[in-house]
Amino acid sequence: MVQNMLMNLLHIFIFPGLLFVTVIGVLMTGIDRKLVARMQKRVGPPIVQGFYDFFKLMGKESIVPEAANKPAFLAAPIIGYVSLVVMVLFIPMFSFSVYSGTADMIVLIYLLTIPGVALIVGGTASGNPYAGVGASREMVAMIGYELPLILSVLAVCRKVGGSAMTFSLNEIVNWQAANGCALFQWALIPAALAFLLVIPGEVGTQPFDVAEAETEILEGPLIEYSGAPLAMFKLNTALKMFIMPAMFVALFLGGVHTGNVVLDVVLFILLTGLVSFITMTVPHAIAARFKVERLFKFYWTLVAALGLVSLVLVWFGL
Amino acid sequence: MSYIHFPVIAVMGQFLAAFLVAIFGSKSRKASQAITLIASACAFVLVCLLIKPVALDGQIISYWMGNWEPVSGYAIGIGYEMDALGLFFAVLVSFIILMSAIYSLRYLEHDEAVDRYYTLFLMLSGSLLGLVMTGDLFNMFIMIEIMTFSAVGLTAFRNYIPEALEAAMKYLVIGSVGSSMTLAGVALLYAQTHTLNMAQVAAKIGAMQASGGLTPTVVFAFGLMFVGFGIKSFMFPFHTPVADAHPVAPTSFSMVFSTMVIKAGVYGLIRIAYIVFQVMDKSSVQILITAFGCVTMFLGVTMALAQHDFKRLLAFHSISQIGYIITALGLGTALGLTGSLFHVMNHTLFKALLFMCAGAVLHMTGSKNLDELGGLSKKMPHTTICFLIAAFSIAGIPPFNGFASKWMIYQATYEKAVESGNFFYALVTVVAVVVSVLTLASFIKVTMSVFFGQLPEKYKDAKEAPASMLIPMWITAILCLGTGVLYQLVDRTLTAPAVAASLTPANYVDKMMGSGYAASFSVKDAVATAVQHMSYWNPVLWLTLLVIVMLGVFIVILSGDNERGPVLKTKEPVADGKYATFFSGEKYRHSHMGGSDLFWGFKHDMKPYFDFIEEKHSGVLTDYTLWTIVAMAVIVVYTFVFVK
Amino acid sequence: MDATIHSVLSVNYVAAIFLIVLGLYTVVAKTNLIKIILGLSIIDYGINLFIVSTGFNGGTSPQFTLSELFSGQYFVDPVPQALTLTSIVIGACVDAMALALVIAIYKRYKTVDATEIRRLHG
Amino acid sequence: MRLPFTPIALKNLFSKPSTVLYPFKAEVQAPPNYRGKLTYDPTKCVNCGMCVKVCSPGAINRIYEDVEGGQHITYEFDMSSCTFCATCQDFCSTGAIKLSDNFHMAEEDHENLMVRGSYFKKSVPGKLVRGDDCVFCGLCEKACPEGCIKVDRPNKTWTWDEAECVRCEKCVQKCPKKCLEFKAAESGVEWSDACVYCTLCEKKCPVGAIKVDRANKTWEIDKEACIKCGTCVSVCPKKALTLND
Amino acid sequence: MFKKMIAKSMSKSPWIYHMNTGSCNGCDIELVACLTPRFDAERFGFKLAGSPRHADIVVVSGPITSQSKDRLIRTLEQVPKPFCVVSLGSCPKSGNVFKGSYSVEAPLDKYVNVDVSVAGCACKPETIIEGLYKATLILQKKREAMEK
Repeated sequence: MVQNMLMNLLHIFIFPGLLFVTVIGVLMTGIDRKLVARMQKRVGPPIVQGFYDFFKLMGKESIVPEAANKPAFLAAPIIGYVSLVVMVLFIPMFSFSVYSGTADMIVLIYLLTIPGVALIVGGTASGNPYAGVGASREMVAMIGYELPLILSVLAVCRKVGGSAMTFSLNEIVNWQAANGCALFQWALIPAALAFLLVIPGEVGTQPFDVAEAETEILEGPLIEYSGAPLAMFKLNTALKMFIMPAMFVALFLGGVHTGNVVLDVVLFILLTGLVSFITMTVPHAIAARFKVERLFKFYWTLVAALGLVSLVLVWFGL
Repeated sequence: MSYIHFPVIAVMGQFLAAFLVAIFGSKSRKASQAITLIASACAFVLVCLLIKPVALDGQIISYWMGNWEPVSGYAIGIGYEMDALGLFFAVLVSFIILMSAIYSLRYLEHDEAVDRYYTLFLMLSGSLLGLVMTGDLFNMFIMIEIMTFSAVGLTAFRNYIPEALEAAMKYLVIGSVGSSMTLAGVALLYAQTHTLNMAQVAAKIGAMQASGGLTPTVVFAFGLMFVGFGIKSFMFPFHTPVADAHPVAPTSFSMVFSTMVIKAGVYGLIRIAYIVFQVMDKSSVQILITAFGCVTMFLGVTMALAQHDFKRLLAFHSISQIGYIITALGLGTALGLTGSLFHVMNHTLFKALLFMCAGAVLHMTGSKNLDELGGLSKKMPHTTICFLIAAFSIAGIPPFNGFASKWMIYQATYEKAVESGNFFYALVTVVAVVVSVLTLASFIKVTMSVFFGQLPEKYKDAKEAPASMLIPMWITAILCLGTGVLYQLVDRTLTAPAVAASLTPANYVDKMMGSGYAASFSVKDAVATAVQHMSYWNPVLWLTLLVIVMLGVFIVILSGDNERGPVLKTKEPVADGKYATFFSGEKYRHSHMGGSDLFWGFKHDMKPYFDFIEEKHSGVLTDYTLWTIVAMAVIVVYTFVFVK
Repeated sequence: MDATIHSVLSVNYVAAIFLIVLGLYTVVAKTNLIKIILGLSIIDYGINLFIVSTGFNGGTSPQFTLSELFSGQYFVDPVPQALTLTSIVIGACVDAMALALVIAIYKRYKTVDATEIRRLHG
Repeated sequence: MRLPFTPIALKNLFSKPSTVLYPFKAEVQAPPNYRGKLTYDPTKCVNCGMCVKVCSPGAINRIYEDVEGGQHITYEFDMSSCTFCATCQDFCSTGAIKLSDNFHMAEEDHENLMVRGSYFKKSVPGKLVRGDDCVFCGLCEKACPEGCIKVDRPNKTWTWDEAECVRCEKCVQKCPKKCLEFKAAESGVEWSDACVYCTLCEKKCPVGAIKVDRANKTWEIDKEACIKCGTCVSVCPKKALTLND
Repeated sequence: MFKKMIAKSMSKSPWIYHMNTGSCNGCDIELVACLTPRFDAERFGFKLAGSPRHADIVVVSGPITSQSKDRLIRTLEQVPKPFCVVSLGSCPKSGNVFKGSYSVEAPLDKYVNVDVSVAGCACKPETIIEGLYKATLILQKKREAMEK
């Protein structure tokens, strides 16, 4: 029993849990900034820039403004961070998966809303009008990308489920192991495309960062944050940068089954890096920021249509 | 066996208390409050005592008024039948009545003629309890009438507000159209089966269904009663009176109104669809109910987003949550019904809490306009915490109870979609999830414009709500969290027996009319698909992970060595200095981001849609009645054409 | 249940349906609040007529003393009449409350025209 | 759905970044005549003060310290107030100010941004006097940086504008005949030919040190008696008398 | 280990908050030019931050007109410790050509002690990078001072 407990603690805190995902996430932000710089023909910061930012922010004084509601102001980043870490435990890395209940897909989608809500509550708790604008934009973006996310996930669940349907990521991965990655089932290609477009929206990187537009509304909800809480929020973005592509890989590229577990995990991380490069780094280098209602219109018309097409195709047995 | 009298004692106790208040109340306010408290407390205790026998042991209490037992298989007296379904609603009703009674002690301190309020209040609670316990169709109609009258009376309680009278008028007209439809339905049923007792009617209709289709009178009766109860539960076309009534009704009443009076309609729907007419296995009826539920869901939440008034926003959310319940109800599967009933309980809890918070804000600041309020979290911390718990549970954020039931509904609709191969249900799931996000959006809007942000000058001296208002708020908040986390426990004790009761009409009929009665009329149990009504979601695993990671994060934070800046203790917003809000250099001035200037992107894009529905809610009584009658016609024609 | 009963009942049923439809029409078409209330009561009367007529099966009225009881005696079904009584009472209550409300509305809004009483909208 | 810059971006990904790794690895040369940090050569400076007059932000100031036998003049150029317009460089007749192409002007303490230069300037007394073996060659005119000497060869006139003269003694060095020299006006009252012999000064002089002979137009002063009170200077209607201490 | 990392990274990721107190935008463009591919200040971790709460180095340009004076003071109070102030160009240090005008309260030193002043009327991007780099070293020293 103790051995099992230790194993669980190891899983929670070391491997796919707290430590691993934080390090990977921050590294990914570093790589992302480096690649974006390289794409703009400039040298760009060192890869470990994410760590420097984090530790510098930890070293700074953290101010809680007078108009802010202190408990909500300080609790928001932590709740966001904790729910993100818990999410990672549910994502299976091909053959290796820590906790996989029978319906972790819906849990993941719902856990994705908590960081968004945490950012919004944190922003509004700071009592700053800029933060209010940022939070309102974040909410509109959230409404925007939630619809296509659901459509594509339902399509995959229906396709994998066959007669019944399944919400469990493990079954999805096993099914893909059996008959090829979901990405190559041509009925699911629009769903995969929709999910790809949702990833930067959810993470909030450059073209989709209407909520934290530093030029327009001065970093939106994060305006009053400094020091440790701000470091935590930056960590949340870093974690999301790992989790969303990881979900995509689990959902659509799940079929890869090599021999041992270590190889699987390494391959998983590489694939996640590739997906994050395609969805977040390239758009960051080439596209300018969306206006709020254009972002919403983009998600609810084009991307939602993709999801719907794939749901319909899957529905009629293709 | 003494508990056999508890149901009737509970109901009659309320009416007795109502008359006592009418007599003694006018002299002293304390007397009427005391009587009300005692009556609602004892009703709650009596109903809770019934949980053990009825829900856990599966007994069904049948109680004949005046000992008029059925003679040779023919029910002649008025029968009270308390099965698990009725008990489930009775527990919720009595709990909310008790909370509202405690809440109203301090809430009505500014009003006079409070004894009239309490009389109507007790009549309302008596009729609600009677409605869920009665086994007789006409008695159910009478209870609905009493409920409507007391609801209209209570809506117009503050008759110095013109809008209150207008709302009461609208509610009365549409309510009485609904009641007339129910009465017509009951009359038709009586014409066909020559009995009013639900069990016997169910038996007769069971026999009818076994030997070929339903006769046209029964189909017409089902159509009319579906409309009647639809109006009472404020489904899509009939939702306007509740939206008008809530902003003006006293909060302690609108708390009961939006939770239990609406649920009475839902109870009626479940009763007639599942047990009396046993039509829920017909796919046409399922599509009808789910369609109406879906439209109600979407319309409720989009209208809520465009509101400026706190309580009107909450009213529209009640409508959209009712949409959820009716959608899940209409699926006909066991999981759907479990999701629906569990959402009934959750909605009762968090909606009551939301209205209590709205009432507290209104009581303390005197305004419920979202554009004027702001930054109350510093002055009213308790209310803010309760509100956040309620807002997160209605939006369906995991640890809270809203998530558990909404999650069941998604799973049910999607399972239904897959099992019946009908694409419509997949769309219903998608709409359900989008509506949940929109609910989250509109509650973020309320949080931003009322509790967080900056405190306007006017409410500088707002104080925290009095203790007697906070007690019910905290009780409901803890229950909200509790049902979310220990939802399997709640499911085992209350929801599962209720679902079993409503899916097995045969057992219901036997208990009422004597065993073997149902068999003779070949009443079969609803062939529900896999009765595995357990949804996969087990919060325990997820919560333990959350707690463990939270501990880890705190350890990291404590080891970090950056010293927190000491926060100034001044209560006024600081104009200058390190802790002032950053206004890009300007001095502090009140600029609060809330109310109608939020979600610009969303409203801008959906402008044609918002304009259309806002214009449709014109506020004119005749428009609303036109909607009602058109919808009635559509439903009746639909039932005639499709329900065989 | 020979043809005469059916012919009598069919007249009642047609009248009831007519009354109900007339009531619904007035409630929808008229804008004067008092007329709307009238419409409501007309619907109620229609339904009461319908309920009473369902109980009629050609027998005599159900007043009898024990002595008059003998087999073969044939009574009208008393239950719908009881229902109608209650329904009439309820109809009266509806009208009373509605008219009280209309008076109060008139005092506040200075009008009884439903189209003008629309402060709660949108 | 054209993605505007993707081909370029991806190509850049594999090409060398065009960043100049300035502070540590690459040395950057300022463009040719870049107006960077100012350099001042005190030896050339003649303290004409043109640069001070011309500098729009007033970034230049002079500090005089009187030292025996002359002045110690320091010019102070405040780089942190300079607009690098190089007007001073254009106006400096002697080319003492030159704007170099050194742009490394990020300093912590203000001192490094102050360019200073100072030199010792012998004090030059009195007025420039022309000897009579002057041949009006005009060399002194050319030498004078301030242009206060005007020589007209044809009608042999030589004028000197005292106000303009900065006493840089360039003319004295330049004169081939060495006939120019600065003679300190000895102290006491000095007569000039504007006098009309009205004898007012004689009457007003408190110690009667002045003798005026209207007939043969002579004016003497008794140096020892004169107490340099200055009344004669102030009373003279023609302003012919000046007092030099 | 934790403290050492913080001390080391204090100079490695300085975020810049740029305040324009009435400047002619000459220095502003030069500052932004630093982030372009040619000069690329980002390789030292420089990043333009949107709010003073996120600032490590406050870069002030412009001769502090009377309009922007109190706003400058108020914003500088809101920056969390440790932070440095860098004055860009000659305007903040001395008011440049606008010295003595009725609406210019020039030397920035009156309001805050300037850590690094980058001279040049429209200073060269390389000089700005040099100045900012010096500022990061000061930042580290300030952090140690704060620690004691």
